[in-house]
Amino acid sequence: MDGIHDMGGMHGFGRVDLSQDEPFSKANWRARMFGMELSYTQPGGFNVDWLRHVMECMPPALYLSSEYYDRWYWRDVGVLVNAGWVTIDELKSGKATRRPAGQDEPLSPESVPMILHQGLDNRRPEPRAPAYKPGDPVRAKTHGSPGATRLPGYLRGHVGVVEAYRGCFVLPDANAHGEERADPLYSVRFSAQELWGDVKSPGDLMLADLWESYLEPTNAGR
Amino acid sequence: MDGIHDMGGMHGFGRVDLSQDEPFSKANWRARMFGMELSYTQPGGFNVDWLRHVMECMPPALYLSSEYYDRWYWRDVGVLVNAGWVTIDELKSGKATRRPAGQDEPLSPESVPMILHQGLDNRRPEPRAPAYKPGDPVRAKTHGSPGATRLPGYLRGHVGVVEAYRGCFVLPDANAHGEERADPLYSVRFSAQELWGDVKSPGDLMLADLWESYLEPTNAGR
Amino acid sequence: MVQRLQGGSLTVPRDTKRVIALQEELHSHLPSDPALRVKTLESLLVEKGLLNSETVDRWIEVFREDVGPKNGARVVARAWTDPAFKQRLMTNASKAIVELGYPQLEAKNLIVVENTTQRHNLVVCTLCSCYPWALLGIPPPWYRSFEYRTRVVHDPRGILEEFGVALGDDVEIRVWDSTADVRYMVLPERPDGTEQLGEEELAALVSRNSMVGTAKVAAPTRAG
Amino acid sequence: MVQRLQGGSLTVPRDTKRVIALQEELHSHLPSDPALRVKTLESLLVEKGLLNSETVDRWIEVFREDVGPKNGARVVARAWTDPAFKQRLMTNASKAIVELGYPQLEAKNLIVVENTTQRHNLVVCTLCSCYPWALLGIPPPWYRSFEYRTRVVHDPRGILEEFGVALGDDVEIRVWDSTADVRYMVLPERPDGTEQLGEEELAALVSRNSMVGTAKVAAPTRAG
Repeated sequence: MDGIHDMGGMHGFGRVDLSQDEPFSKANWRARMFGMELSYTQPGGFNVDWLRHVMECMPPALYLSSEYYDRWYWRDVGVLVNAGWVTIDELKSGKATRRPAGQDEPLSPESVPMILHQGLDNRRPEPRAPAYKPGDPVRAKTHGSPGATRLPGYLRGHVGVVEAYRGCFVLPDANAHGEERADPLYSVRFSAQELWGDVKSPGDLMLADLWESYLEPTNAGR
Repeated sequence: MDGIHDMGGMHGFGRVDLSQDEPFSKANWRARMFGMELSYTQPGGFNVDWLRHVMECMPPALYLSSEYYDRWYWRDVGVLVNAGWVTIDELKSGKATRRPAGQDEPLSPESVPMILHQGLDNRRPEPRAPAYKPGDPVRAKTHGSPGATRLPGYLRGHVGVVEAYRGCFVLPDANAHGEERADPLYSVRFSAQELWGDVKSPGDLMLADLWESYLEPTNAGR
Repeated sequence: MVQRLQGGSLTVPRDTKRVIALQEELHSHLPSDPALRVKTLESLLVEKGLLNSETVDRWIEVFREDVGPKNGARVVARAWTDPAFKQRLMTNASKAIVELGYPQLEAKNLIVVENTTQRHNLVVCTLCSCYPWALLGIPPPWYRSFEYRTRVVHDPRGILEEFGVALGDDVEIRVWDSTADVRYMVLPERPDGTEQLGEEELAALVSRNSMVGTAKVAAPTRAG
Repeated sequence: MVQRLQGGSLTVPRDTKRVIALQEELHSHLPSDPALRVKTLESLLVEKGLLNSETVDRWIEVFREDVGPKNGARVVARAWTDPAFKQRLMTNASKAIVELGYPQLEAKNLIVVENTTQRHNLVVCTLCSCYPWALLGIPPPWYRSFEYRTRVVHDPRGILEEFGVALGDDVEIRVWDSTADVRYMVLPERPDGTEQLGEEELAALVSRNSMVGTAKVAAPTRAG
């Protein structure tokens, strides 16, 4: 999906605001939104690729004009209303009209340290050997997925070199839409010259982690 | 410039609102903004390419959240403040602190019919024969101009076929930044298949008017 | 005309980075209500001797009364009824509309594209809102909408469905993106059952959307 | 953990078009103040049995007190002073940080990239805000900003200048876009004149930005 979130290389943005921090306390809505996202029982189970995609579907003007944790809000209510667990009327009133059936107790405070320490992992056993090796030239595919994808627009159609193989990971393009499929992942290196043409420092390098499904050999017919 | 305005093919926008009209009377700010843009004396002379570019430089969130004629406002005050003819304080107060020197009288109501009938024309005599002819395959260049350009991002790097030669026209990429240069202009035809890959109707055609500087032969080294 | 193009011998800085920073600054300093800002701008420009408010009034009158889709509709009706005119229109549309007395602002380099049973044209400006003012007036809100601008080059059939136009798979679709100085107008198909109608009656059938390609012209419903 | 991943056997529709329409609808119906909306959402989820507010409190405590750039700084200081640890860190960073007792949330597949006099690495997530939480805490506003996300892959030297970092033309720049499950941390250069400092003192010198690549570590200013 070529949404507003896919903004790498886009022009029109000014200087970076270097302010370092923002309020983050139990009474602050930003911190509560952060904590909530890590705590609530998610319909269909926690799926980071779906969560990201639901945020990407925000109206572009809203995406650009909303604060960071407010985008989290729109993502999470999108996830909940889409699944039928919450209604728009409930979000307005704050009054629950019914409870989703058959759910376990929500995550307890006691579980926090374990999740923090173990983390979540989308790495999977290797279903097959990777097709490329470090040093191989590869082209990022021209066309992205119409749904979720993590192939940024600024790399599409461009040729890079495999920097490293990172192991096999769940493919977001499938996983976001409900199908778990593992695919080899590589760090791929592109030159500024290749990506942007006439820039001041054509030798600067941009590296991104790209799944094998996003890549094709450079001799593939175009 | 790969700004927010270059939105052809971008995802995330919903259904088109089919409402046909909006208020357009002498008392309405939208109509006045429209009329003003056609009437005020512009610093450095009227330059449509510069006007467009100044709008493209709006903060992307503002571009997306502003009404149509409000984007005209931001464009025109950008043009005026950039040239030093108007200050931000004056725009706040509405009180002029000084008048730009050496300007003729502003456009009179009597001139309106003539401008309406004659129109403005960026067509120029042909400095040379066009390089391509109808039927020629061409590739839209991968890299756009960092400043003003009318080569849309969704066509970059893609191969099309010259549909028609349209004559020689002032090149926006140069003209916006103060240099008038004429360049042959073509309508170029692209297939949906080429532009988007896996779409429902791969045979649908998209045509755009592209200057010769935006094109290269399909056998050019990539 | 000449007057309008004059801006003195001023050299204006035309730098992208400078204007990006300026636009951000403007936005952070000025009030949010556009009606207020536009009003203030008008009085300021008048005070500075850069604007005559009566000229603004005149443009509004012109676009309310003289210039609008009725111009285009008459051109269409003429093309439907006069084969020689149609040929001139398809060959050199700018010249053909002058012949009928229509103005040329934003139609100086006009191309007319013809819809047939086998081919459907529609027009967009993905980068801004270019449109043949002289023949169709000011573009309607949907034409300038981000929804139309983003989606029509990617999914023209989906857009047409939202406008109530269903096309067979065998109809070729051509989406014209007005990226340069050429302006496009669609010559819609003349509906069946209109053989008896005169030019005036035909013109009354031709909607704005049909000349942009987001509608077909419907045959008249038979009254008593 | 297991509990958190459970959502019952529910089949959730996961369709892009549906969610685009839904997001538009949500936005048009809900109030504009985020603080109010977030508060309402929390009480609603609690009432529905989907959320325990004490868990929210606990996460906030953890990210205020235990998890933050001080973790990363200690890893850096250890790498500077213990060559064998540095080797393990560069080979398998996720394993090396567990060895020091640090958590793994958002650092399960960690790669450490080393800045030298000849090579400068910096990290971004152009698509969202991926960041090695366990070692650096919550990403600072600048890291999540549209300005940084859009510009750093196109003009890294311009961005670095805004952060006060000037690099010679002979220094290779590597911008790592965190597009997948790998998280990146920069191992900054150890400044000259720190040979006498211990691990604790060194860690105190290491700023958050230096571990993302938007700062260098400065040598300590000599106090009396």
